[in-house]
Parts: sequence; structure tokens; C-alpha cells
Amino acid sequence: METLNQFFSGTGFVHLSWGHVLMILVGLAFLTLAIVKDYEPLLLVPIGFGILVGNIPSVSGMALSVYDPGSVLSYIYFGVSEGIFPPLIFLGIGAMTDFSAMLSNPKLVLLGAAAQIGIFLTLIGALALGFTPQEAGAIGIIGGADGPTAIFLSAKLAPHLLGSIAIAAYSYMALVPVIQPPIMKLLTTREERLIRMAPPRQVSKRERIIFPIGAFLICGLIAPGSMVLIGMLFFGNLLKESLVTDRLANTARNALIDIVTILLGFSVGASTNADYFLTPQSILIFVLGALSFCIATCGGILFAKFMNLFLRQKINPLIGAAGVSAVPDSARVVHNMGQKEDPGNFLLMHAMAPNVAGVIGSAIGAGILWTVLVH
Amino acid sequence: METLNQFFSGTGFVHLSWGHVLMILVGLAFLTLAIVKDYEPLLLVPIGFGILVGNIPSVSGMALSVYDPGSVLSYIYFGVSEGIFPPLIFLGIGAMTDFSAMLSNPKLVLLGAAAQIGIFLTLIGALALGFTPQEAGAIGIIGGADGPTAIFLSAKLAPHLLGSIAIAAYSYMALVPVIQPPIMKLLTTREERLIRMAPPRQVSKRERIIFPIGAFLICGLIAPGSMVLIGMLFFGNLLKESLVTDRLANTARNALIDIVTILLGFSVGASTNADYFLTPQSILIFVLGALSFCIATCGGILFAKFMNLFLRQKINPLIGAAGVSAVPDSARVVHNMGQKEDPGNFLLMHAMAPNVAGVIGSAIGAGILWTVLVH
Amino acid sequence: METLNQFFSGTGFVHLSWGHVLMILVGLAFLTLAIVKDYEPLLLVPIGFGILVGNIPSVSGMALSVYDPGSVLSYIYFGVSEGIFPPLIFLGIGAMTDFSAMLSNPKLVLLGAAAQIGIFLTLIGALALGFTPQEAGAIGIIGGADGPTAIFLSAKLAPHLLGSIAIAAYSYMALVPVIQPPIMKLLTTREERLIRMAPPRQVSKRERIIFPIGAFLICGLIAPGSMVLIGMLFFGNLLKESLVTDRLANTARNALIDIVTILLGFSVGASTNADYFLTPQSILIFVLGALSFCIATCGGILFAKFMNLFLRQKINPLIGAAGVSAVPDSARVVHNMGQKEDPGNFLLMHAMAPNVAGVIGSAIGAGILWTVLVH
Amino acid sequence: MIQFSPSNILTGNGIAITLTGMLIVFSGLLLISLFISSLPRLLSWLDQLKQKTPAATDSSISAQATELTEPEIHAAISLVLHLELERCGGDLQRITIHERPAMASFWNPRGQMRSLSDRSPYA
Amino acid sequence: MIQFSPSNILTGNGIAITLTGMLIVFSGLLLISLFISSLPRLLSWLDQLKQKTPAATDSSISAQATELTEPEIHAAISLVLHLELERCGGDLQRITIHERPAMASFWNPRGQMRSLSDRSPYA
Amino acid sequence: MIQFSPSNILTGNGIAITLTGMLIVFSGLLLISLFISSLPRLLSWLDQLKQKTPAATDSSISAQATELTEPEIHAAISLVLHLELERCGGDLQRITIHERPAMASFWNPRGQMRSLSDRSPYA
Ligand code: NA
Ligand code: NA
Ligand code: NA
Repeated sequence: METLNQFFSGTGFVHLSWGHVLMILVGLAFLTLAIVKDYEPLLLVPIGFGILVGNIPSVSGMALSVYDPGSVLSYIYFGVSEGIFPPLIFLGIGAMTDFSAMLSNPKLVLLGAAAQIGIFLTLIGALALGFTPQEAGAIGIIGGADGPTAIFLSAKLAPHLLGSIAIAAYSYMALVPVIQPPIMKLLTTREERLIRMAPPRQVSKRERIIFPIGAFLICGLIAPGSMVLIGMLFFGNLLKESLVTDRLANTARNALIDIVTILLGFSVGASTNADYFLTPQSILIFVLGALSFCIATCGGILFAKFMNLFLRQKINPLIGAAGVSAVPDSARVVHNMGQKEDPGNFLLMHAMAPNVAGVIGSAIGAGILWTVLVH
Repeated sequence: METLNQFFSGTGFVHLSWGHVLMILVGLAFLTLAIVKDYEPLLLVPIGFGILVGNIPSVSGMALSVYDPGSVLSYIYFGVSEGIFPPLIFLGIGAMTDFSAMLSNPKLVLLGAAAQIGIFLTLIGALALGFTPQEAGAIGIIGGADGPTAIFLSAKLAPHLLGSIAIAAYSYMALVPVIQPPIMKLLTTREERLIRMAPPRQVSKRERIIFPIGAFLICGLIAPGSMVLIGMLFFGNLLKESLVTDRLANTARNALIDIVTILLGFSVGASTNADYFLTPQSILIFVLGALSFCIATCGGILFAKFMNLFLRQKINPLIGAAGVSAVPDSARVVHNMGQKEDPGNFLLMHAMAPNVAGVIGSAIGAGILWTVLVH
Repeated sequence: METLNQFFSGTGFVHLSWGHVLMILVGLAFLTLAIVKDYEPLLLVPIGFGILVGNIPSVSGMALSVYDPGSVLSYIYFGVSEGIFPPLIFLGIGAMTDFSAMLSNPKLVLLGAAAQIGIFLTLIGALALGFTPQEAGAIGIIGGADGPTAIFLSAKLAPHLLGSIAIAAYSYMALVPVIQPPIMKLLTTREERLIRMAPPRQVSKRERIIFPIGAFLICGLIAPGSMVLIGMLFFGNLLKESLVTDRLANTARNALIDIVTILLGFSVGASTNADYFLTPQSILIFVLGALSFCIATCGGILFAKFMNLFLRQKINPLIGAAGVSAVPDSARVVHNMGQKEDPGNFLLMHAMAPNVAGVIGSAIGAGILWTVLVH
Repeated sequence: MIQFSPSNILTGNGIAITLTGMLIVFSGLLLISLFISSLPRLLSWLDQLKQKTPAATDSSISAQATELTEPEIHAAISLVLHLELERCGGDLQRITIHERPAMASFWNPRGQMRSLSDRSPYA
Repeated sequence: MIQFSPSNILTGNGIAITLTGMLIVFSGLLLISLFISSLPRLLSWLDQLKQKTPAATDSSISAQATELTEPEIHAAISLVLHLELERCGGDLQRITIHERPAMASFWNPRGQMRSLSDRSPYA
Repeated sequence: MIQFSPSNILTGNGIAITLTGMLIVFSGLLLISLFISSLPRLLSWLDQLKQKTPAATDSSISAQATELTEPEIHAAISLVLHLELERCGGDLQRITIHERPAMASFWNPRGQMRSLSDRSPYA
């Protein structure tokens, strides 16, 4: 009888709070969005199921959750909390990204810089709301629209907010097709949206090989804090473009990135235990995160319009919105909006240029914030 | 001369004891069973070769064995001793298991519960033989007929017995085609063995997607201790069934599970150094393990006969034997025995239902034992 | 302004020394050799890019380099500094190596032993130049012409020289087609180079299965220090040859070895920070390394000529040069040189026998050095 | 060596653990059994709520086993080849493995990306 | 709960960080932009240095779209099959996956290795 | 900078290590050499012990290189395609990758499992 009692006191039902139930519903919502709506399923399925696992109330004395030293989940979460997984994901992304669109149209790179204003204005907002500078930096990086970068910087600057920031970043990345279109419509005229851009020049194999090497040296020297993320991104890209290391590139963009994605998503989800996660801070972080996506989108579009003041060959300002990263969703949003106005206007490849530049831009931004705020 | 002497005193020949020779012969026997008889080669080849490696006597002062801090094998064994590998294997199993057989015939699930009596009666036997409750729990789990579950629970409750328990569990799983048939014959009449079962209904895609989510919540809330194992199993299954995360499921059931299987098998084998392994306790564990398999088989068959007392559509009691898990060997044993009596009787799919239910059942059992005995 | 200053003082440009620039040029040279000349690209691309990353000067206070505790690179480098990666690479090599050439011509195995003289004479040279016995042993192993073995032994005996030794070993392995031919020409007459060897006998499946088991027991008992490297090599080979564990062998020789190669190469490269790497010791190590390759080549060729004094069926002494390992480059060098003299002379398979024997030989050598020098 | 002492069973709480354990195992799997047996009814009830009966779409496909012509066979083989290879190895990203000729145009009149995965959600 | 206090922006150095940050991000990407826009000129200048103009090799290939014969179609399908399968799964090592008959000769008159990877550089 | 001091060789035990080392390396590889040279004899001796000579089974297969008919070529291509794809990517489990139509029957009159690996030994 005692044993039965002891067991029931260890059962999840007894300790289940409303917070847990709420978070389980959030997890189910993530799974539904991913499976039914097909929003970023490769990320939302692991995160969603992880949320379920993290919100089954565990028994005191048993090492179960990501926060219990010695638990299996804590070992997996180690790759998140120490920032090991994000660079490995960047390695795989590098090995699957084609920078040709960017190489053939260098001036579009600047759109990827402009969109990073979202990071810094959100930082200012977070400071005003009472977050410490370190926390504000980690929150600002949500505006980079880049999951691995956000996790990396949060792990370094504000580990206690990592769960909220990661969930916010991935949620809004999945919601890019919902967030961006109204802003894009608001800030552009119909004439602007109709601008067709000339097909860019062909890019040689040698350019594609030299690019990751040179670009890494530039980024690394300018912002050493971005060295690991950017280094892995361009290392993966060199594995792909050099054509002599195909088997390594292939493993990096398949087995390796898949394994890391599974473990990262699952353990980030499992870190959202209601007891730690359901705080006023989390709500503020979600509000600030939404803002940062909007600001970043505005930044990219407005800068494109600004550039048009000086350019003879006009840019379609829609592609400025792709500067937020969220590869390749925001580029696809741009393409679809362009086609809605003119079905013969193919903006996808043009939008890829600011899109991948945005990845580099937010990694540099993260490096700067880490350098300035690490003390 | 001194150096030569120093070297020879460091040679394996000098330190080779009869125990080591015996264990090396055991390793060779495992390899022979696996390669010649084709018994569970994916497990017995790594374990068998690991036994060879673990019983080459190492030199004092050199970090070689799994028990020497800082040795390569100790780092690999870390995944075993901390229970990290078993959930990852469950992830891969989930991504390759089809629960349709079970979904289409819910009442067969109970057979997978009944067979777990082997776990608990063995625990009682182990207590009677003088093992501590923690040790007894870890030994009992051999009756779960589930390698990863056995390793996970031993790592938590009785790490010093982990090697013996893992070897016993995997040995008997490989010997399922030898152990089960006589018991099955003894406990069933020819009429019972001839019972044909109706083909079950079709299972929709939606059922297969919702099942892992719902089943995880049930198991997790009822036995939080099983959360990690069961969570990974159903997470893997959701990756497979959701159809939107094919590439993750594919990696989970191929590269990931293969890498973990190699490392787990090899280091479990290497942990069987004669100095640690050849103890009276190990012999007792092997005896109790054999018993637990027999009891579990009886439990499943007898419960099937008990259910037949109430059912209109009779169950073929042979499939009760598949409730012990040992997927998919015990289901295949059931199928073969059914076909021996009536070549037109196809029991395989029916047997898969209690078979996979048995996996869930023993993971729940492990969760209970961990919760009750962790203190 | 202060922040801007603070940032610029944290920029790489400020801290960039001539040493860093020199090392970056070395990294670029590695990449050029790999991509343009196709010298060992699977190793030199990761190492070369790693050198770039390791020589971006990092900011004090930020955990960036492999030497900063808690940095991402330090976690990856852990697999190098603790010697974990080399055995995993040997696992994959085992799973892709066919020992048939060796099995069908047992006496060629001795050539793989003779070439190990390079290890020990280099050790003597290093002692004479003032290195400690431990350092000398680690430097000598460069003569084993085996990257993983060199890293493994350096990690155990002289971790502070690991970077230099690894870079030297891989550089000279890539340069085997440049280093060996002149020595081979010098030490053989035209008549010797024209010797044709009879096609060896066929090797049965059973021999190929029993070989890794027996050979492991021999090596393990004679030199327990080689247990881990040799154990993994033959374990991988058994996975391949047993034919019942195809899926494990397949993963070991693809996903697993690729992942480890990427991480090993990249982090070894990143460990060559100019501040640690550009020392007089490194230059001595490179000189000694070149010597050791030459001595090893001589050892193999001269021993082949010595064996010819006693053999009726003469060996083509060129294949002695393949005894240095550097699989399969040195075997290919032998083949090409044989074909230059006589286009109808196919030495490749014959050269594979001492080639793979050389791998075993240098692993045994490493085991001996570890045992003797560990104290 | 082997000491059989049934008293240990009581001090070790063996009976209680067994009874509790089997009770929990059975309730867990019973709940799962009830869950999966009610699942089809639950789903059809949800479908009725939605009032959308998208039936009669599958039944229209009827396999016509007529004699295949030569080009049809070629087309079928090539299609299977294409579809399977598309997926094998690296699923969506696999297209990028191909070596590209030095000056190939990455541009394509329909605006399709050539080698960035269509579903890469990582960045 | 939510306290909006703009003074924090100043004490937290927010403006300075923002200005510096955007400056650095822009200079980084501007440098990359300049680098990639000068890359083609740099490369053609290097080529001129080498004085080797290996042009006019690509233009010779002109696709002739004539009617294919039966054996040509078979050959094409088989070739694609062969090439793709060669690579799929395990690239260079993949050849070794096949089960081998017990007594197959590993020897081959042209001296080719059967199963050691042609490019294995690991040992 | 470089100091050549041969005395270090003696204090560092260099000669002894070299002699011992080469002795051990040679004895190790010599033992392996003897092992593999005696292996065929050992195996044939074991076979004689078993008294079973299962010879003359392989010789019966003789390759007949006759002209292939059209359907035979199709069948051959399809067979290779099938066999290779069966294995590529994920060997035994690969069958399960396919998307399944919503209502497909997992049941099969011959009682075969559709998607649980035939050799999964993990649980
Ligand atoms: Na961005
Ligand atoms: Na079980
Ligand atoms: Na060697």
C-alpha cells in the first residue's frame, strides 16, 4: 500500500499544474502547425514533441529534465547550452547553400546588412523594458531571424533566457509567410512591386571556390566573435564548392545536420518546462521578437528604396524583405508577392542574394554583441 | 635488456589469466553464433568483438579499458554508463516501427502487459537470492527482453551489474528461437495453435500520426520514469508517421542508430573484463535471466488463454508469447510455430501487436522500478 | 565612441601578427594543394580551413580558440586531445579495407614491418636533438605515415606537440608522390623494377572473416598499447567481412568516418595558432618528419632486396616502399613507377599487401612506444 | 554460495513492488488500448463536426491493366529511376551533389533555385 | 509589470552599441560586396598573367537532338542507372557493400583494387 | 638553436627502445604472416574433420551469352533498378521511407510485415 502510495505520489498526474497543461497545448499547437500547415516541420516537430516531454512533471530525486545534472536530456542539452550545435548546423547549411545568386549581384548584399537594424533596435527596446544589456543583446538577436545564431548568442550571453529566445526565433521564422506580406505591401507601391530585375551574370566555379575563403577572412577579422559560426558556414560551403570533398559535404548536409537538428530541436523543446518558461519575461520576449521581425523587414525594404535613389538599374524593393534571413522562406514570400502582381516576374533568385547575406549579417551582429557584452 | 624486460612485463601474455581466456572464448562463441547461425548479428558481432578487446589484459599505468578514467573506451562507455545510448536507439527504433498492427487490434495490447510479469517475479527471485532491491530491479528487467531498456535501468540502479545484465539480456534475446518454442508447445493445445485470426481493419494515416502523441502523454503521466525511453520511441515514430520529416526519420533509423549500436555493443562487450565479470553474481544473473524469459513467455500465453474465456473471437494463444518484446524475433517464432501446425495460418502481423506493446510495457516497467527504487 | 573603441580593440586586425599572417598563408597553401593539385583533399581541405580559423586572432576574454576552456572548438578538439577520433577513423578504415591482397601473400607482410624502422631511427634523431624521450617517441611516429596513429600517440605522450606532429604527418602523406619516387629510383636497378609478380591465389570468404579476429588477438597480446587502434581497425573489418552486419559497416565507412574526419581535420587545423605553433621545435619536427618518411621508404625497399636473397620467386623491391602505409597513395606511387618501366606490370594489388601491413605495423609501434614511454 | 532467503522478499518490499508494478503496467497499456480503440470514432466524429465529407475521391482511380507500348515502358522505367534517385542518399538536398561544369548557368527562366534546398529551414 | 524606462537605454549603452554594431555589420558586408564584385576582374587578370587562354573548349559541344534508336535508349537508361547508383549511398566506397560470393577472385587483370576506396586518404 | 648531443640518445634509452621496438613489430607481423599462411590449411583440415565436401555446386553455373530479347532487356534493367534501390540509402529499413496513401492496407495475405525491419534486433 505504501509502495502504491509512493508510486502515485511519483506519478505525473499528481504534479501536473495548469502551466504544464498550457505548455502541452503549446506543444500540440506546434505539432499541428508543422504537420497540418507544413510550417517548418523539420524544426517544429522536434521542438513540439520536446515541449511535451519537457512538461511531463518529473519526480523529485530522479534525474529526468534538461535541468537535472546527470540526466540523459541534460547531456543532449549540453550541446545547446554550450553553443556546440549551432555551428554544426551552420556547417551543414554551408554545405547546402549556393551563394551564386549573391556572387552575381554584389550590391544586393547590403540589403542583408540593412535588415540587421532589427537586432539593434530590439536591443534598445529590451533595455528600455528593464532587461540587462546581456539579456537585451540575446533578445535582439531574434531579429536576426536565424535559429542557430540566436541559440548560440543566448547560450553565451543569457543562458537563462535561451529557451524563450529559441522558441520565439523559431516560431516567428515559421510565421514569416504571415508576418512579412502586410509590411511589404504597406511599404511599397504597386509600381515598385512590378519592377523586373535583369537576370544576373553567370558565376564561375573558381569564384564559388574562392568566395568562402575570402569572405571568411573578412568576417573573421572584422568580428572575431562571429568566427565559429561564420567559419563553419564557409567551411561547409568550401567542402561543397571545392568539388574534391563531395563525400564530406554530403555527410555534412545529410547525416550530420539531421542528427544535430533532431537533438537540438528536441532538447530546446524539452527546456521549456512551465516552471522555468511561463514568466512575464517570456511574454515580453515574444512581443519584442515579433517587433524585431517587423523592424528587420522594414529595414530591408526601406534600404532597398534608398538604394534605388542612386541606382540606374532599379531594385525591386520587395527583395529587401528577404534580408532578414529566415532562409529560404522569406525569399519565397518575396517571390510569391512578386508573382501575385505580375506572374511573369521571377524574384526568387534575386531574393536569395539578400537572404544569404542576411545570414552572414546576423552572424556578424552576434559576434559584435558577444564581443561588446561578454564582460 | 631492461627495456625489453620492461616491455615484456607490459605484454598481454604475461598477465593473461584463465579468466581472460575463458572470456575470449565466450567472445568467439558470440561471433560464431552471430556469423554462422545468424543470431542477432547486428548486436552480437559488436558485443563479441568488444569482449575480445575487453579481455586483452592491459598494462597497469596505461588508460586502456572502459574502467580507466581518460581512456578512449571509457569515453565511449560513458554513453552506456550514463544511459545516453539506449534512448537514442529507441529513437531509431521508433522511426522504423510500424504500430499499425497494434492500432488495428487494441485488445492484443494487453498481452504485452501480461508478459511483464517476468520482470517482477524475477525481481522477487533476485531478492530471495540476496541481491539488494536496486540490484534485483535491474536483474528483473532482463525479463523485459529489451536490450536498451535493460541497459538504461541498470545504469541507473546497479551500474556495477550493467555488463552482466546487458550480456544476459542480449544473449537470451538472441536465443529466443531456442527458449520460447518448448514453452509455447507445453502451454497450448493443438486446437489452440490452429486458431486463425481475422485480418484486422485498415489504419488511417491520421490515426498513425495521433497515436505516438497520445500514447506518449499516457505513458509519461502514468510512469514519468519511462519518459525518456518512451519519449524517444514515440518521437522517432512521429518523425516517421508525420511524413513531413522524412529526412530526419531516415537519418534516425540509419546513420544515428547504426553509430550508436556500434558504440554501445562494442563498449558493453569491452566492459566484460574477466576481473570484473567472472563473479558468482554473474552466474546467478544468467540463471535468473533465463528464468525471467520463461516466466514472461508463460505470462503472455496464459493471459491470452485467460482472455479467450471472455472473447467471442478467440485469440491464438501463441501470440501471447510475442508479448515479451524481443522485436521482431519472438513474433517470428510465433509465426513459424503457427505455420508448422497449419501452413495457411499467418500470425506474423497479429503477433506484432503484443510484440511492440511489450516494448512499451517493459519501458513502463523500467520507469516504475526506477521511481520506486531510486532512493 | 568608447564602445566603438572597445570594439576595435577587439577586432582581429589589431591583434594580427606576422605569425598569424604566415600561418594563414600556410592554410591557403594547404587549400590550394588540395583543390588545385588534388593532394589528399579529404584531409587538407579541413585542415587548411582550420588553420585559417585558428589564426584569426581572438579577443581576450572570449572563449573562441581550441585552447580556451568552454569554447565550441575546445569541445570539438577534445576528441583530438583525448585520442578519441583516431580509433573511430580506424573503425571506418577497417570497414573499407580489403585485406585480401595481404592474405594471399603472407610474406609481403614483413615489408610493412621493415618500414617501421623510420619510426625508431627518427626517435633516436629526436633524442639527439634534445627532445625528451616522450616527445621523441611522438615525433618518431610521423615515420609511421599514418595520421590517426600519429595523433593518437602524440595525444598520449606529448600533447603540446600534437599540432605540429599532426600537420607534419598529413603534409608528408600528401607529398608521398613527391617524396618517394626519387628514393625508389635511387635504391633499385632497372632490372629489379621490371620484376613481375605472379597473381596471388584467391582468398576465401572464411579466411577474410577469421583474419581480423586472429590478427587482433595476436597484436593485442603482443602490444596491448595498440589495442584500441588495432581493435577498432579489425572490428571495422569484421563488420565488413562478416556480411551479416552490412548496415553497420556501411555507416562506419560513410557517415561515421566522414563526421569524424571533418571534426578532426578542422580542429587539428584550428590548433595551429601561430602563438603556439611557430616555434623552433615545430621546424625541427618538420625536418625530422621528412627524414622519417625517407628512412621508412629506404627500410621497406632494402628489406625487400634482402628478402630477395632468399626467395625463389623474387619480389619487385619497389613494393617495399608501400610498407610505409600512407594508404593507398604509396601503393599507387609504386604502381605508377612500375608501369613507367613496363606498362604491362600491374603492381597495385601486390603493393597493397605491405601497404595495409604498414598500418598494422605502425599501430603496433605506437603501442610499444606508449607502453615504454608512458611513465 | 547461493543462499535462498525468502525473508529478503518481504524486507525488500518485493510483493508490493510486484503488485503495484503490474497494476501500473496494466493500467498504462489498458489506457493506450482504450485510446487507440476510440481513436477512429473520435476522428470520424471530428470529421462530422467539420461537415466536410471529401469522400468519393479515391474510388475514381481504377487501375487499367492494358498492354503497355514500348515508349510507355521506357517512360515508366525512367520515371521510377528519376523519382527514386531524387530521394535516395540525401532526400531533398541531394540535387546539389552533382559536379557542375565550370561555367554552368545557375539561372533558370522559371526562377527556380538550383541548389538551395527547397525546404531547408535551418537558417 | 512592464516598466518602460528609457534611461536604461543610456546606462546600458544602447545607442552606442547600435551605432557601432550597424557600422560594423555594414562595413563587413560592404567589404564582402567589394570583394565579390572585384573577384571576376582579379581572376581574369591572373589568367592574363599566366598567358594561357584555354578557351574555345566548351563551345565545341553542341547538343544534337536527333531521334534516338532503341539500343541508344537502353544504353542511356543503363548509364544513368550505373552512374547514379555508383554515387548514391556511399559515394566512392559504395562498391564494397555488395555481398561477395565465397570464392570470388579479388584479382583483376588490369590491376585494379576492388574494394579499397580509390581516394581513401585516412591511413 | 639546434644542439646535436648524441649522449641524449643513451640517456633517453634510444638504442634499447629501437631494438626492442623493431623486434616486437617484426614478431607481431611475423606471427600474423604465419597465421594467415597457415589459415587455408587449417580451414581445409577442419573441413576434412567435418567430412562434408560440399563441392561441385558452383561449377554448374555457366554463363550463356545469347542474344537478349526486348522484354528480357527491360526485365534486366528493372531488376537491377529494383535490387539496387532496395539497398541504397538505408538498406533494410529503406522500404519504410515511402509516403503511404492515407488508407493503404498494411495487411498482406502472406502475412509479411510491411515496414518493420526484417532484421531489426534492437528491441
Ligand atoms: Na539575419
Ligand atoms: Na518487454
Ligand atoms: Na606505417
